[in-house]
Amino acid sequence: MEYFIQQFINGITLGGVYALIALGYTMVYGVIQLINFAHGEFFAAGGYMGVILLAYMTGAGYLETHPFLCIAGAGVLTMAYTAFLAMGVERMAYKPLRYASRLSLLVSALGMSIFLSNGLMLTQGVFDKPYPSELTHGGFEIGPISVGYLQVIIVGMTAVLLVGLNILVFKTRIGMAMRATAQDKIMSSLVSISSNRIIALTFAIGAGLAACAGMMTGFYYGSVRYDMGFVPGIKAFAAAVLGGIGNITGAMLGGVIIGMVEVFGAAYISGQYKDVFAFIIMIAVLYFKPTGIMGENVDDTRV
Amino acid sequence: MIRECKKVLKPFVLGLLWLLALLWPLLGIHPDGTLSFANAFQVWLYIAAVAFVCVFLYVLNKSGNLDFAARPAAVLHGRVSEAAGRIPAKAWIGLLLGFALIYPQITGRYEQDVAINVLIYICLGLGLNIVIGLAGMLDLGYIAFYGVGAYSYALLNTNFGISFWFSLPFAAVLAALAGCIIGYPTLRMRGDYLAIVTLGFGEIVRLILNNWMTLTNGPNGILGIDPPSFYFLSFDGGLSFEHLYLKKLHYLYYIALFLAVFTIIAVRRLNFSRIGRAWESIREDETAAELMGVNTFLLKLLAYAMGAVFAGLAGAFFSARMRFVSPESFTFLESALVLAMVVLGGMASIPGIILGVMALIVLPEVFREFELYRMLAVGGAMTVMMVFKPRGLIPAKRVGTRSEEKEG
Amino acid sequence: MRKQLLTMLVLGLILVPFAVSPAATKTLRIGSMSPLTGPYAADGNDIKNGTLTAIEIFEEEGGIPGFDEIELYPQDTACDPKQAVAAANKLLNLEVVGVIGAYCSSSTIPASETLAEEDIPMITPASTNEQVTERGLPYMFRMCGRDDDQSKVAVQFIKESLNADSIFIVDDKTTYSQGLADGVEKECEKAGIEVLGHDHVNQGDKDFSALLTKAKSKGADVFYMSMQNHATGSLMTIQAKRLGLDAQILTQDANMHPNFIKVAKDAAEGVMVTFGYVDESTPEYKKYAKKFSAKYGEIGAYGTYAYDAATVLLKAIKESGSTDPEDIKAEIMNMNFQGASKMVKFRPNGDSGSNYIVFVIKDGEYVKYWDPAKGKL
Amino acid sequence: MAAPLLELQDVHASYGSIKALKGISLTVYPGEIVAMIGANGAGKSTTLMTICGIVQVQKGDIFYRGTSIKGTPPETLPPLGLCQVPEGRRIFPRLTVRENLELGAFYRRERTAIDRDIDQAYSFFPILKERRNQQGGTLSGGEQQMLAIARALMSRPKLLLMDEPSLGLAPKIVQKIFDIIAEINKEGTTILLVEQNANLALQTAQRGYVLETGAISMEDQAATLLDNPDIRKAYLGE
Repeated sequence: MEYFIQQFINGITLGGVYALIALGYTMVYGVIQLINFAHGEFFAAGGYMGVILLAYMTGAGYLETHPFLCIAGAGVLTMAYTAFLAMGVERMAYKPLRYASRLSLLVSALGMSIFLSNGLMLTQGVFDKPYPSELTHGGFEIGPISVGYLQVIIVGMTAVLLVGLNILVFKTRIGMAMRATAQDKIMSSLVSISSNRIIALTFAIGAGLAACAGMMTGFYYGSVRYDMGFVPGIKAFAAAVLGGIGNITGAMLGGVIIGMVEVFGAAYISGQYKDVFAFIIMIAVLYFKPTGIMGENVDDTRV
Repeated sequence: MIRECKKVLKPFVLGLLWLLALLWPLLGIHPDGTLSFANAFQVWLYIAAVAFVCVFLYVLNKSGNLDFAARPAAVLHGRVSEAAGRIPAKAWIGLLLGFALIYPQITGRYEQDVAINVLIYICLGLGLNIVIGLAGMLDLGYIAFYGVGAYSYALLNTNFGISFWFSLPFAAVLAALAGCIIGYPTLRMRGDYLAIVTLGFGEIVRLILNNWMTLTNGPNGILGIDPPSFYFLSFDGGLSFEHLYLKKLHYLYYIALFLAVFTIIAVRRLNFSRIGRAWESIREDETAAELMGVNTFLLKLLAYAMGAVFAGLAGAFFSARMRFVSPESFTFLESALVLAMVVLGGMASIPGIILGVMALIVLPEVFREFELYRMLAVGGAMTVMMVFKPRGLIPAKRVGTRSEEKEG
Repeated sequence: MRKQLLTMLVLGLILVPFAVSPAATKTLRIGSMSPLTGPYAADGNDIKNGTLTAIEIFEEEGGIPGFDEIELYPQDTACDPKQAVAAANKLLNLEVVGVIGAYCSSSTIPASETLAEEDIPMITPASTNEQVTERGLPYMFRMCGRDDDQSKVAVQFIKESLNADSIFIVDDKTTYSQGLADGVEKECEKAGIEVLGHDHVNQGDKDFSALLTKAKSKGADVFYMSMQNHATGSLMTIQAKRLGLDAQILTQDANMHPNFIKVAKDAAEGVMVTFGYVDESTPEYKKYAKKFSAKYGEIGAYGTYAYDAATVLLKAIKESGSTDPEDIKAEIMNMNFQGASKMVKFRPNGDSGSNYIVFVIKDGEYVKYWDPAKGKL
Repeated sequence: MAAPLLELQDVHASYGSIKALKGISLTVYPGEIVAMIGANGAGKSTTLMTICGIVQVQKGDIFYRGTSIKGTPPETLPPLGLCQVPEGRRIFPRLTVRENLELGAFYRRERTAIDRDIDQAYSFFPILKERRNQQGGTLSGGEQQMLAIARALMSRPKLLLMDEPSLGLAPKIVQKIFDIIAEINKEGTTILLVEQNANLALQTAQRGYVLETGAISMEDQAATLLDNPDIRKAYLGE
């Protein structure tokens, strides 16, 4: 039983990480129906920017004197940086293809993904970089079960962001414009919504979330690497689709399910096949519900 | 000229400033608590200079200041294509084939190796084209069929000693079977749901290859696969068959050439057949196709199976050439690469795909000298080519708007 | 259609100038193959830099008679068999006389088959899979140890020094890491150590909590970690410590890397590593280390072996005065000298033996701990 | 006559390689309803999309209130009082009726005025008030058309471009929609109406243009056009 609970905690943390990335994925998808392969790279760029800033602060001696202020500052700067990066990528690589075939867009995104991860490698080197994780590595124990503060923070953060994003999308003017842009770009421009701006904004928010996830995983796992974005990117994509792509709550649910399946697959069956279980569950769900768990039955021509 | 300058200048300057803002933190913030500027500026200046030359040429061209060079070039181009037009297409194909046939005689090992890669990927690209270009289904796990083909021959050969030529049909059939298995549950899905499911299947196949130790020897791969062989009639010491293994690279080149030509002819035939038209109708509008009496279920399955057949053939050849297979050759990146070739070249256009394959195989080899910058350049080139030629290098003539893209 | 054909023809012709006609200069060309891009780029660059260091030192000491300069052609394999074969073919085209590499066993094996067609000697500084030298290739040599040697030492250590009864094994599913892990499992069974589990993770995984929780619940005495890459190793160590896994962590040579400690920090304390013994007090090592770190910074796990491999090749060419593979081989077989990593002496199959010992990480340093011949140090 | 509100001068536009507009010139004066009739594919909808900046002008110019709006992005036009009810209504299907209305006033910031306008729209179209929390996609065709008109009115337009408001609606509802159009016009909004139902359109409008394969073939008072035997034959089915 303890074993089960411990694994459950592991699963929900991993699921939280996937969900954090998937949230950004699904937002971008929701607005322009693009499988943004570069999203994993935004995640990695966020992780790197975090480590660069924190290392600088450590070197300059600020981190010792004001640890939490520094972490918060680094977080804000990292998210801003990554949002800026995403907006640039969108402007350069995706905007010219707004009315082109979706496959062209997909290849452009793939190109960007390769470009960005290699750019990170060239500028930051091939070695993994350590996070100053001493600050956040504490935890507490409930009986035989140990829980890390960071696990709590990751799960809490995911929940808070889920609520926040839902409010943003469903309760605000900007969110309404986002949904309108997602449904009909021409009509939304006829009601004076600048779809280019909304799309840029969505990319910025999505990348900000990815950067946040990148820093969290940096703290949680202790290091970042230039190619860290690829596998979580694919998993997050799977999570987003599993939950019904374009749906924020669905992305969260999908992330948690994939995380859980992986952890329990590894815990009770075999570690080497855990990704297989995750994908099989995903395929099975999609087979019975082809639009994902929370997906709406959108009309055929638009899927 | 001034007007063009103004129009271009603002985004250009903004873009460069943006780049600087993104680049500097990566190069200028150091873990010892210091900041530096020189390094980032230097890199940035290089990029800015190159970008400036490109933009300058663009502006010149736009404003007509390059006419003195562009006009004769256009005339020349016109004359050449006119002259080329006078020679019938068959002659061109003959010429091309002739060149392909003498290619190993005039080149070294390395060029032949690259050419073999090109030919293998032509098979893969054209096979994937059946699924994506003709039937209009996005497949991100295509490389799995390649893996099935490769492992089929590897296992048949190492376990039962079956020769390459006898294994080919087995590899094709097994790959087609895998195509049906993957195709079946995905038939109800469309668009991006299909994409992730095929991606998932691709990963599953790779992970199984990597983990099923008793069958595939896992990550160690399978060693000691026989290269393709021929039986020759031999007369010394009475009539007997001589078994000759084709280890030399240029023999392998010819086999690859044969496979590629076979694939090109087959795909071309399919493209203009009844089935090809039915696939196109599914691509353009699945619901309408169904209403017109097209059996979309069977045809979509057939598209997967046919696409898989060519990948299976290519895979069998791949393992025969390498004499070694391991799961590392069948990763998602490989699927993405084949997809990029198809889209880059121009979906549903055979010459386009061939050109796309050449671009993506030859480019990294050209950049091989630059080592670290190689993949950076390849990634950048993919995006740039898409931005400037979104329909591919040689777009197909028969492609209409796909139903899923009508919205824009 | 015709215009397109024309374009294709032009593109096809572009391929032709690839033919690099080797000029008749007095340059000694040697090649190196290692993953310069991709997840193993760190070790791959280490190999390239080690080889370059050897060439520099050789040239400073007078070079090779008959050649004005020695040029290295480093090729990227990306740890991908296909690219490795392409790289091998490219090196053949460049008419190199010998090749240092590759890193991943899965690249070395097919690349060596290609090189063998033209009888080019190949010395691997890092591929430890048994098959590398067990295929009867005449010009295949190995500078590092073999997986089966390492696993024997590891198990001997577990039994004799740690006095452990049970073990939990993890590998990350590569030719190398799984081969080694399987070897350890086999040796353990022979030695009567109970194997409580042997699990695998996949390349690119970052979260090992499920597996580590499982390992913890089994309560093994030793947690054996066999990783292709020290990045995975350090992540797993951090998570193991955080989860409160109190088994002794024992791992292998890939985790013998400064960055392992840099990333894992406190969690790395007490981790034990089997690694080929490099006597850092020899003048040969010092000479190499000074040169290497001056130019390329920190010395990684395979730089030293690459240095020795290149030295062996160059020495063989110099002393035999020939670039004929048969002469080079004869010279290599005769060698017996102190290299930077170890005493260099080759066996008939191309192996050069190994001297694995156990290190422990103490105060952020790798400290020698145990030698199979001498016991605790 | 007063200065024209909208003026198209020899406008050319194309979709890809297909030339859709081959030199359209038309004028709309403040306060009137102008009808544009023509067969399927004559370029009526393209004209409206070109005015709104969705389709790019290749040659010629468009003036709105005396200034050129050629090449301005579409989203800058509603604040100027130029608004369109597009063909097929283009209701946001997964937004509620109220949200659709709010989007109509997207560029406006004053909350209270918007709420007042929404209430006004509800009193104008009581059915929308009943359905206010339903998703747009669940409404019937007529209700969607009303929503589309109400949404356009939310931006307080000076010039309203209407594309096929009768398309796919039952005759009874069509009549109702045209009554509404007349009423909107009476309250001071100028309307450029594109219609296939030439009879109704010309009855409602003051002036009319006839479009044939991308060019204006006839232009006159609506009543005159209605009496023209050629028109009657070609567009009124007589």
